[in-house]
Amino acid sequence: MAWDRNQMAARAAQELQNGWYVNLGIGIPTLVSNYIPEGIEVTLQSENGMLGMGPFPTEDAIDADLINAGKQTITELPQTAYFDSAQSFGMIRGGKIAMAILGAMEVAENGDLANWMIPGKLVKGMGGAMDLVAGVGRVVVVMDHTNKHGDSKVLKDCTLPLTGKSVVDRIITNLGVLDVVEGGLKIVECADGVTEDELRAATQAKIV
Amino acid sequence: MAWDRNQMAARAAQELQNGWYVNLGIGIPTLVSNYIPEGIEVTLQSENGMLGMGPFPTEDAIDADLINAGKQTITELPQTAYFDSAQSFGMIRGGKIAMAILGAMEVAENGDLANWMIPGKLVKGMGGAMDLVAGVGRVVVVMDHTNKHGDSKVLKDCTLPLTGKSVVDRIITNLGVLDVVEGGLKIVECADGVTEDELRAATQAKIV
Amino acid sequence: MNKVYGSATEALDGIMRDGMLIAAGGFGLCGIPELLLNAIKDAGSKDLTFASNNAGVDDFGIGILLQTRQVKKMISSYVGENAEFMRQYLSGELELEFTPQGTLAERMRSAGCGIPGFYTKTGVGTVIAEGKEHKDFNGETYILEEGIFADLAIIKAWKADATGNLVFRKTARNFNPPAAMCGKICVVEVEEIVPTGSLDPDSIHLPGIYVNRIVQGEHEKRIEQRTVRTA
Amino acid sequence: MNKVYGSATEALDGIMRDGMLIAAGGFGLCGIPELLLNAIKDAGSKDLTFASNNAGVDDFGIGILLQTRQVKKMISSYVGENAEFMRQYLSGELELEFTPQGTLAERMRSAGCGIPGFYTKTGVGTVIAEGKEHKDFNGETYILEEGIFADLAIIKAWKADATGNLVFRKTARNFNPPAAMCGKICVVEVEEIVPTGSLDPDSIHLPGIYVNRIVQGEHEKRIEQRTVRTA
Repeated sequence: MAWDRNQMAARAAQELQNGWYVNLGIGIPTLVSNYIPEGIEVTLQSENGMLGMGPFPTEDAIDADLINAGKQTITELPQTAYFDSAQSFGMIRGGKIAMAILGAMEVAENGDLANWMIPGKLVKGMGGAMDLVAGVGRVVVVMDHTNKHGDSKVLKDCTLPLTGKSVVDRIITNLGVLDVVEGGLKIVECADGVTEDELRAATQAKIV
Repeated sequence: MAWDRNQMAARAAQELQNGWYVNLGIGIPTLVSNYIPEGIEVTLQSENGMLGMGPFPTEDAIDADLINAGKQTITELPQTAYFDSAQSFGMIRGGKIAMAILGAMEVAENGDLANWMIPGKLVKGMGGAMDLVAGVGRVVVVMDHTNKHGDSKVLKDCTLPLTGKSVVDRIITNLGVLDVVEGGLKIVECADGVTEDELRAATQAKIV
Repeated sequence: MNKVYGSATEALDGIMRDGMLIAAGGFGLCGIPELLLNAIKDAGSKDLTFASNNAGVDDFGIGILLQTRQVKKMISSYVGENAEFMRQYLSGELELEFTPQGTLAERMRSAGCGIPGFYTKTGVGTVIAEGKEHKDFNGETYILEEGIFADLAIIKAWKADATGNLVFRKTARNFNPPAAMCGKICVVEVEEIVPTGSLDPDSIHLPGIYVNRIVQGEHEKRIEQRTVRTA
Repeated sequence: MNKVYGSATEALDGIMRDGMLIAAGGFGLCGIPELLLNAIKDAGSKDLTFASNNAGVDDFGIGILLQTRQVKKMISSYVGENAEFMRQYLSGELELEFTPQGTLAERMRSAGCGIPGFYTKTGVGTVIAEGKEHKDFNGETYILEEGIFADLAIIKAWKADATGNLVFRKTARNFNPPAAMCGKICVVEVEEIVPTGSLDPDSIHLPGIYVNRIVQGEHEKRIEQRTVRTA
């Protein structure tokens, strides 16, 4: 038993606070927008130059000039504003975005994050991820706790090239929620049906 | 005999080339726009955030939101574009302005320019002058050749705090036109009724 | 998300502190946050530092805070047109950090964009460069200028929606966007608040993410140099 | 001042040189200068370096110049979605300078603003920081990034007037303004040329001073990820 993708997204949505400007990464983080709690109003930033990102369009409303950072067609909202990439990353780097929810390949106990390349195998590039983790107020990672071989992705030290050093604040996985604190990780909660022992067993990083 | 303010402005207007974006300083440089030669189209930049500066308004067209860098009310033209001060000085610093025509207190033979303060006496500030002389493609100074005491303002070395070091390309005064060249100044032409000897006598800087 | 407050005083409630650094928009008297400056006068906060291109005139703009001796320091490019400013500066009552106009705008924009320092050719070889790091790029010398991270930004726009999306008018835009960007908190005064959705999303000059509080009011919009041509 | 040319090929006439550094606008396939890229393919210029966030897909955008082996080097943040790019990079045929997306945009904007270098926290502690100057500001470490001074900028806008004032549409704005700023010469392709005076002077995204040549044409505007919801 553990959380599925949608449950992880729903749990991540609990991180949102009213009035916040938020950036959601590709993958599970994109699903977070389906679970925004009642009474919480957030504005989604898309780093390719938009604040106030709306849902996917209906077929007749598709617009080639309106895409998100995942290159998917999207829509605008009444409060939408467009701007160029320099301004977009200016607000990211300048700390105007309260939170980013991102996927990850590995997270370390000191908050190091790796999510952009596997040397010799997968070279897609960091896109805006390095800017986001360096600039936004709070970085929440959402990912599976282990890889397909069953190895922990929550590590003492990242083995892959870093996206950012000591940048992650909170980790939400299929097994639970952990915070990066002084000296290691702290368990915030376990996923439904997951025991603390199971969470610890699946975690290579030091839990304090 | 020498050029008056309007003749100096008319001579300075001969510096303009078709298609150029130009910044005109306060004082005599402002008059240059009255003498733009037939067939020459230039776009005037006002560093407070405007390209395509028009003439002063008629009484009924005065607009508090539309002023030039000298804080005078002005008008817009069909090609006008407005932008903020960061962008305005971005284009200045980035070399997009082909020429600035500025007033001066002193110019030295190596192109040093002083036009922003007299220590202990006059402290108004450099405004945008330091950015302009550092950034624009060509700097032309228009000023009287001597001060009210008859002392040369075209000097071996400036005595006042500098606006920019080795930044002036051409000097237009009531007595004539001089270029800053290797080793000193070169006479380009004398004003109407002024002899080369008179021009040399009024110039402290080395003429080569 | 409604950021609208009932008055300039309410919009500054809980924000003002003695000794704070305030970035203010405006060029001369054009596009200055006149309502918020009046409210700061009423608040009586002291030892303020203002990053602002000018200091208004004696009885309008930041000038009113010079008269009440609320200002300790100005970071400006031009102080002409203000006799009281000149007097306080020359007598040593007021600190003044002269900054070239473009450097001032970029220092604000930079801080707002998370850039603590940048290199510029402006001021090289002048008093402005003294004590600053020099560095060569491609054979030319530049100086390091640092971002201005303000505790508060006060700006003036033409129109806002309730989410803080802003539109400025003509040359009243000037320093307002860069000043807004560099403030930890940004309070804006506008001539008109329009319904959210009525501004063209392609034509918003400053997105609401930069704006914390908004107040609408009547503006005097004084003109400094009324210059006309005969028709 | 009329900057309008009859075709993309004419608009590039006399500009193209082997080995030049070209800044290109666009994000993914959105807002890319597709007509000018085709014209560069026809021109056959070689050993080009492109500063561009992406490289298009195999048969659209910069991808077409990878197929013809006209590109020596890319300065990009993301190369996914382009199999030929990946293949040429992994085989060592193509140089690739990975630059974080925000750093790339700022490096373009900076160069265009006469700023040869700036400090950013992005990439500190990662491979991106290797070999770069580190400097502390207020107790935090930043790295020095340098401006990208391009020989040529090619961009795509929605509308232009004949003086080069530009308006972009929605998220097709993206890298186009910063790319335009950093080019010694900037050539723009647009969907529509409108009479000078018909654009709102308060709503011009990029003033004509940045634009040297303009060409109007038909755009395919291909969509990379057609994602819909059921109504």
